[in-house]
Amino acid sequence: MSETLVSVQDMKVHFPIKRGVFFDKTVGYVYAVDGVDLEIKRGETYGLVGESGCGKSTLGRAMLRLNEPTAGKMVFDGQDFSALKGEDLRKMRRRIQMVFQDPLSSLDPRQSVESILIEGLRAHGMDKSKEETNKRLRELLSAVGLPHTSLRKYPHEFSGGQRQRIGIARALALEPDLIVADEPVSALDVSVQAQVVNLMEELQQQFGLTYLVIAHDLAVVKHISDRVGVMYLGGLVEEAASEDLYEEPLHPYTRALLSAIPVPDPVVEDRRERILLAGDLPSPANPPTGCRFHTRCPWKQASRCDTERPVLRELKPGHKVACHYAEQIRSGEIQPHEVKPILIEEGDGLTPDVPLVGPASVTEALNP
Amino acid sequence: MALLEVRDLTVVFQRKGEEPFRAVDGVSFDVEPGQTVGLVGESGCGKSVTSLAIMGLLPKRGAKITGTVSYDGTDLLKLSDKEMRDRRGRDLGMVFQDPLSSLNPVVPIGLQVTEVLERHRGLARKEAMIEAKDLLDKVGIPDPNRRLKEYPHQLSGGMRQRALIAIALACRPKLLIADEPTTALDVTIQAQILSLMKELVQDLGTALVMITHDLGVVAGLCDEVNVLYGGKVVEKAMRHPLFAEPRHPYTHGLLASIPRLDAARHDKLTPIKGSVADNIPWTSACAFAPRCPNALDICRTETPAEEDQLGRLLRCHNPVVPGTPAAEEVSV
Amino acid sequence: MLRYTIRRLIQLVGVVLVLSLLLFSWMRLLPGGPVSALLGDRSTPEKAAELTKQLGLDQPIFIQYFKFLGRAATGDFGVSTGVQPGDSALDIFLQRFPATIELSFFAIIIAIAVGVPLGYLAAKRRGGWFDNFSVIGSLIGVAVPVFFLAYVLKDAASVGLGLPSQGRQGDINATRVTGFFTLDGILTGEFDATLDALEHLILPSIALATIPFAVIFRITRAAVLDVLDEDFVRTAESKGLTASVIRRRHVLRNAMLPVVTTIGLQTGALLSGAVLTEKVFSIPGVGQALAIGFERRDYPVLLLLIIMATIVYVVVNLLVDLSYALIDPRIRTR
Amino acid sequence: LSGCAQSQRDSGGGGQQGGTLTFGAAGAPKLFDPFYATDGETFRVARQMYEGLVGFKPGTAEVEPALADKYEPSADGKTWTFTLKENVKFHDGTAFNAEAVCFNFERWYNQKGAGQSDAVSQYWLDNFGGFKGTPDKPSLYKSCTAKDAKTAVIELNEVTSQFPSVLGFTSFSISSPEALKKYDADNVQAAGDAFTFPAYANEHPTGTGPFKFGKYDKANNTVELVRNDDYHGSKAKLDKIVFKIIPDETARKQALKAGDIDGYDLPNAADWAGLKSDGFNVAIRPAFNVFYVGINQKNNPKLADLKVRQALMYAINREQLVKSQLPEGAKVATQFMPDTVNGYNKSITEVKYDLDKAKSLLAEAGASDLTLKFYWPSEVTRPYMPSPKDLFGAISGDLQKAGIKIDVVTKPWNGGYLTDVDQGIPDLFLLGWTGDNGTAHNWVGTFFGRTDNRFNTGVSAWGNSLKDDLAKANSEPDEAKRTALYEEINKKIMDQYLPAIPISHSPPALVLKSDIKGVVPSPLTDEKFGPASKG
Amino acid sequence: MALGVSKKEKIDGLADSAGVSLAASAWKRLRRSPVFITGAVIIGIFIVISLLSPWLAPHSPSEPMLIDQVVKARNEIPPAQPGHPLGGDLQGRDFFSRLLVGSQQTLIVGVGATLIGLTGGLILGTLAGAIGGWVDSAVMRLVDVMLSLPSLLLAFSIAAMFARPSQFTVILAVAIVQIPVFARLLRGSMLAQRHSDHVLAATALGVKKGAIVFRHMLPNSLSPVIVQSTLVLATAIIEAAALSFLGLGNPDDRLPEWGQMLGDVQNVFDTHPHLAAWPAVCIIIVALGFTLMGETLREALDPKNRR
Ligand SMILES: Nc1ncnc2c1ncn2[C@@H]1O[C@H](COP(=O)(O)OP(=O)(O)OP(=O)(O)O)[C@@H](O)[C@H]1O
Ligand SMILES: Nc1ncnc2c1ncn2[C@@H]1O[C@H](COP(=O)(O)OP(=O)(O)OP(=O)(O)O)[C@@H](O)[C@H]1O
Ligand SMILES: [Mg+2]
Ligand SMILES: [Mg+2]
Repeated sequence: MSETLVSVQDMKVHFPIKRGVFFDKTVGYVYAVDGVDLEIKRGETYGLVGESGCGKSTLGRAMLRLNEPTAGKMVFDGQDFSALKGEDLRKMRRRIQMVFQDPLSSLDPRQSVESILIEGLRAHGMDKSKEETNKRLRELLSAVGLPHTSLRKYPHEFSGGQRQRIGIARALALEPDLIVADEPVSALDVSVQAQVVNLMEELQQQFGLTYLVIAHDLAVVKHISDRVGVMYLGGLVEEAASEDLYEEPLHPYTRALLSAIPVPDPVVEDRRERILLAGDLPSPANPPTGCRFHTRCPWKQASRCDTERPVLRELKPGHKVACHYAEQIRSGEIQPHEVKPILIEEGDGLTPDVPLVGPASVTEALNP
Repeated sequence: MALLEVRDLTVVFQRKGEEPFRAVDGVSFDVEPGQTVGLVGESGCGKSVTSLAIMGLLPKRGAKITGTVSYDGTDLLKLSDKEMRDRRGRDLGMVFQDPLSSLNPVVPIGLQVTEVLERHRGLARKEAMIEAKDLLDKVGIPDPNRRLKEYPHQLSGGMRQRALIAIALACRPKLLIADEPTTALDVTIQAQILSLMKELVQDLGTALVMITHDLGVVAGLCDEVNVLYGGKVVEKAMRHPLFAEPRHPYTHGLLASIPRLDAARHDKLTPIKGSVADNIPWTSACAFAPRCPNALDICRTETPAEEDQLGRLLRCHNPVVPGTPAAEEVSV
Repeated sequence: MLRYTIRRLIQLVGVVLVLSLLLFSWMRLLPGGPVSALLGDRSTPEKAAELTKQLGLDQPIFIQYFKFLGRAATGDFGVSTGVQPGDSALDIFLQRFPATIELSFFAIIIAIAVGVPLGYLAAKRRGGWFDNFSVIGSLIGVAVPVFFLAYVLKDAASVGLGLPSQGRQGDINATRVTGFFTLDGILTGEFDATLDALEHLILPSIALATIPFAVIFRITRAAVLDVLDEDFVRTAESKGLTASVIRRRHVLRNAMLPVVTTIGLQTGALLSGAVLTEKVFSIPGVGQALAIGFERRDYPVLLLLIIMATIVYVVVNLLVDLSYALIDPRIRTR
Repeated sequence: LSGCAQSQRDSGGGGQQGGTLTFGAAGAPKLFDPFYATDGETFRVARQMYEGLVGFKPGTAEVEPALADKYEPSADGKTWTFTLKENVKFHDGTAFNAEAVCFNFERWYNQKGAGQSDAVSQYWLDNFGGFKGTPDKPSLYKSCTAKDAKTAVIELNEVTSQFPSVLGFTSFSISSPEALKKYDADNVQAAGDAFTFPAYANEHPTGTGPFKFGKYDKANNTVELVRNDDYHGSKAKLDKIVFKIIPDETARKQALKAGDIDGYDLPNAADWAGLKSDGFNVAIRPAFNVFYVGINQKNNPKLADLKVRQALMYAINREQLVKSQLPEGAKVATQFMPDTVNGYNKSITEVKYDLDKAKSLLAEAGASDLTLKFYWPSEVTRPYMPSPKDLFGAISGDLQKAGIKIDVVTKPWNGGYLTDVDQGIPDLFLLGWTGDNGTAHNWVGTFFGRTDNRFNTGVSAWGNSLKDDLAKANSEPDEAKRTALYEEINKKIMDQYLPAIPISHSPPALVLKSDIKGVVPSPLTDEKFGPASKG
Repeated sequence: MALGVSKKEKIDGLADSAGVSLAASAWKRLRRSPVFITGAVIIGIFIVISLLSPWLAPHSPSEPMLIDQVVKARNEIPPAQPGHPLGGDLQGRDFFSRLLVGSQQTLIVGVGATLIGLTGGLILGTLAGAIGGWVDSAVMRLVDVMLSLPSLLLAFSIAAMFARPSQFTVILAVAIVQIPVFARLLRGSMLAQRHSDHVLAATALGVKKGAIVFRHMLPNSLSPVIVQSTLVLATAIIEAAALSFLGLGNPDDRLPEWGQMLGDVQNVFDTHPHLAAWPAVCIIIVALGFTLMGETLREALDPKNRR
């Protein structure tokens, strides 16, 4: 058994932007994920952070083949998961499960907890006998800390935290190797977040799970993960063990990100020096050339940053960074300078076509 | 005298066929000129309702407001609709949570800025435009002349929030209420906006009421912090003592349950058990009692009174003794 | 914008072709049709067969269709067999179109003039008796069959109010210039003719306006309710703006967006309703021609009028969408 | 009835001069050339502008001289000599004479291409047969010779009872040869699914009648005729007639009440009383039609049994039907023609409603569980059939009482009904006939003159003999003998054949404002507005 | 609003933690809504009457028992009399019985048209929404063509194109018009479902595609369709009446339908208004009942109104 469970190689997901007079032509792409390599070791938790729209969820979904990747592959436990088709793919899905951000919308409101949990078992022929299944359901519920009486209830009868537990139980039911959790706690109240975070950690120990946790909250990711990858505009800019990353962020973006996160401690806050980034995240439909971050980078150097896209390279053992000048920045050779914010055009993204004509009848017109 | 004195502010929502609902329950706080006061608490604890009550923006029907909100000595709650209109935007500014939906999508940014200038400063459109340009410049919007003509959807999230701030500050109000101004934004943008607000408030000497659920934001910004739970202030203190020694079990629990960036990995988090849905009404108990690790019997039978304890206000029968670690997690 | 317009126009051509092919072939498959219309009750099987051959109705349908398209390209859409037997279908359409436009125009004006303010007030007083009353009223408006209402209006109002119970038959005492009864009088300075024409339009346009009114009212109400809940209205309030600026600039300007779309869609209801209203008030418009065409199975006229109705409907909606884009910057900049 | 007509004619004499009569028409005239006309709305307009060699006496179906002062048949009945009126001018000022008459006959006979179509020259085809150069379709017409300016001789190939009364049909009105030539009158084209007509038919109708063509205002849906001041007879009193097209019957009624029009045709029988009490003149025409329940013997062999057909007749309560559903003045029909037609047999007794008899006849025929496919037409009203649905309701109700099961089929008149009836698909159907002229041949001859008719009389042996009898009667030149032959045929039809069940003759009406005088209701709907006056 | 101005999702889990499902809370609100109750009561009574009408009707609706009192020539029809509370119609049939029986036929037309429209729409909408790709495009182009014609005009045209009009053709004409409406509605919510998290979750679980469509997507897309059906019932009845008015209705009036009764008497509207008024009022009340129910249902199920 090799140490690596998942290996993502040069994964790309480009969503076409369609336009046309009569037939839809592809006039461009949203480069949601644009060349990501990463490896997740068995039993570890890999955290993925980045700003909204940088492609975290898309990467997660592409790995699960919920979106078809444009290029690249994912090797899972030595098998090329990206090449699987039909029934093979479906069977393999058992081993990779997902937990979603919005616990309510990820649960079918019309299914009871029982049928939510059984559905996966049935799809993989794991509900052999009634008793066994019942036993399994009870185990699952106690594993995620829900009372047994929950089985007959429906998702709306639970609180947010409890729903997320149901979602986790659903993923657990299939005894997966990998769980991809896309913002598992960001929809939860702060006081409840910790419950779910703790639960996930316990379950990992109990069942030897491997996690890929996606979140925009670096504090949460850092807390839960062994290794953290930082994404910016479709690419991975830095990857390191979580402590390492906080101790010594190497990429300018990571530095700025870390300095921006407020800490609930006035003493720390008063001392902190912020690196304020100018401007906004560029549109993934029109990413900057060269280093994606160069438009906002306070350490940006002439020419190279605009033209050459830096690759992820190992600077320290286990610490990778995608910056041409990481060493110089680390050593203080290059000092930050002021950056003029660049205007970011919003809008011209994805517009569903306006239908030919609108509602047909009075009643439809009455229902806007 | 404080600039804003909120005393016993209570908002009761009465809907047909439903129990009356006390969204805000006897909240009192003061804001001095130039001071920043934070209101924190989880979703639904009454932060927004408080701010809307101060601004007189709650619906006339269905919401019963009692208490006093005195601004510069006048009770805002007693003002007529017309008088309140004259004050809003001039004396009191407000910034809302969602910058996209808070801007009118079919009116150019410029007009949305100038209309408030025209209204309160009596400027003509032309003069107002010049002033608006300066304002946008001040809040850090590049190329303001062009932006004035654009519509909200053409701006990015951060720019929109800057525009909203420009609108709120256009008439140099003495009091600015910011209701979660950064919640919808990414961290790097959030940092920009927070530092902008800090700067502006300092420059203009504006008093700021900062509403947020993010304790981190409060820690860096506010002078005084009010922690709300179920519509009541459960703990009120200056920020240093509050974060150093949270006394109310709720404050304490909150701080213990948030992962900290500067904490070591695998420091176990200590969540608060249950969820806000487990609230019980304040009428004859402590609303937090069902979730409270320190709960005593009295907590379920008697509403705790607000007590002044060493410069902080506390509403608890059994406060946390400083220095105790957070209680162990109890399974739900 | 231009690209969008062209795209829609091309789509329109496609729709018209498909629709005309469908209608044409279906009509040809039906019994009766031109032969039985021409021969009437004196027809015999031989006569019918001979005439069928003479008219080329025995050829395969697609050949007939292409011939039809060829003739249509020269403006010949066939000859009426029932509405105005012997007249060219195109003439019938052209003669009658102004009357229908006029009627629909007044109807939609009434619907807008009453529906929008009422909708705004109802939304403002949500849940109050005025709101409930007008909502139920609008629902009744939808539930009443148009033609029944037309009859009632015609009988009741013409007796009670002395209003003319008929549409203008065409004997307006003014020189015809445009074909629009109301306009011609103004153009030629014969204002009493215009007044007379207007008087004749009152009842029919009220009858025709009910459904668009109900829809516009409800959409306005819903849109205003939606907008009143929007954050930007709260922002506007927080700026201390006057109530009238908030109403005009912030509430109505946004609420009008769905209303404008709806007005476009009401062309459909108007065209359908005109069939019924014009029949009841015997207004010599396209609607009446359609009604008679349906009754007498005048296929050439039906084919043309239905296609024209489609074109009008789609074009009006296109115009509405374009004007929508003019008032909604979110679309304009696309 | 005739008394009523009489009084009208009298009152017509003293009317005022001038004014405009506005008449509500149900439809637009297709064209104005009467030769190509086939429908009543067109004829109504053409009739005011044209005259034929002969005409019909106002208020009757009797032939009287018109443009011809006199006419004489030869002994064998095949050569007819017409002596023409003199000093008659067409509207274009050209002279009416024998040349013009022969020009018209030759024009009719020489139709080419689309002009030969059934849908175009229907009246010619029905009454004169084929054209020049159609050997498979022989023509009744042989030649026309202008002996001198006032004498035209017309030769026929055969003898028919119809001649010369057919010449009274508006279709065979005499047009100005000059105008015909100038406006390319014969240039009819089949275009797509219809025909297009030349300028003569559309804009330049030129006859000799008391009114001239004014204009057809398509925008306003009106046709305007103006007085012909050079009319050879007594000149029209009205300045103008305006035909205003109001397709909706209720709308016509209201237009009349509102004073927008002075009269309209075919008011709904249910409105007669109301209109009268409102002071309008409801002019009831003599009933010159027959309404019958057609029986098709082809599909159901039971129907070939006379007893079954008689049972049907006994089962229908015709008296009740006439009373409840038909307008004032309607009568139960004893045979297939009204009593004003020569050949009507007075001795045929009316069969009374007798349910028991019907049942027993059915039982005798072994047809007690008869199921019949009964057709009725939707979307139509005819003078003989004012409300097909209600009539059908009553008749089918009666038949059901006699134990006959009905399979109801409805099709639009022009959307399958006539086609199906022609193709013999129904067992029973509602139909009728409005006479064109007073000859018996126009009635029974039309119905049963062939064996592959709508009743499929050829199925029974008597079908052929009936056909032969009819042909014989038609070619009998002697009027008295001919009448006797027809009377006999009528008797046989009713007693021995019963190919269909005659139900009723119902009078159509015409409503006019009371100040309109001089319009004589005609059984042939041949009302002339020439003598009419207003006020 | 047509152009979804997407509000950023609120970052809180509490808005929905009230612990009540949409349906349950909707029902709670509906039970208290006088408008809904009015609608429901109307419809309840209507359905009961129409189901029982063959037994409730004192006479046969098709027997011209009062024919001897009909005199068309004098425009006389049987007046109200003992045993015939509303008198007779133009053919001497008992008007009251016809009205009662009419309720049944009206129900048949309404329900028939709605069901056919619904089925057609469900098939098209499911195909388009579940399969996507060119199937979706093809179906939607078809829907576009149908929607390019004003609805009632489409119904008129379809009805005029049947060689032999009957109750069925009326139902079909009205139903076909509704197909694109249902199809679009269903496709819209199916598409939304397709990208929803719980469908993704099911896919990730390895549930088969068919099962996802029929167990998750379809059931969750139905509620707008059901609401629409209620409203369509009302329109169907009114549109059927309009067809009759134009002479495109069912010509066989032995078993009457209200719209047909109304359409048939247009010529005597001024002299015997009650012949038109009774069926018209019935139609208005029933259509109003369905509309009240549909509108309140729609409002109740609208998540916006949930608080
Ligand atoms: N189905 C899709 N079609 C087209 N573009 C898409 C699609 N899904 C996502 N995108 C675009 O891809 C980019 C990355 O989206 P993604 O959801 O992966 O971001 P994210 O990092 O998860 O952000 P968030 O923190 O907001 O969840 C965004 O710009 C988004 O608009
Ligand atoms: N107009 C209203 N009618 C009835 N109840 C209301 C109304 N507005 C707010 N509430 C209720 O009052 C309570 C407090 O709401 P408020 O918006 O102040 O919460 P908050 O603390 O601002 O939460 P969040 O973090 O979600 O903004 C909530 O339970 C809410 O449901
Ligand atoms: Mg995401
Ligand atoms: Mg809030």
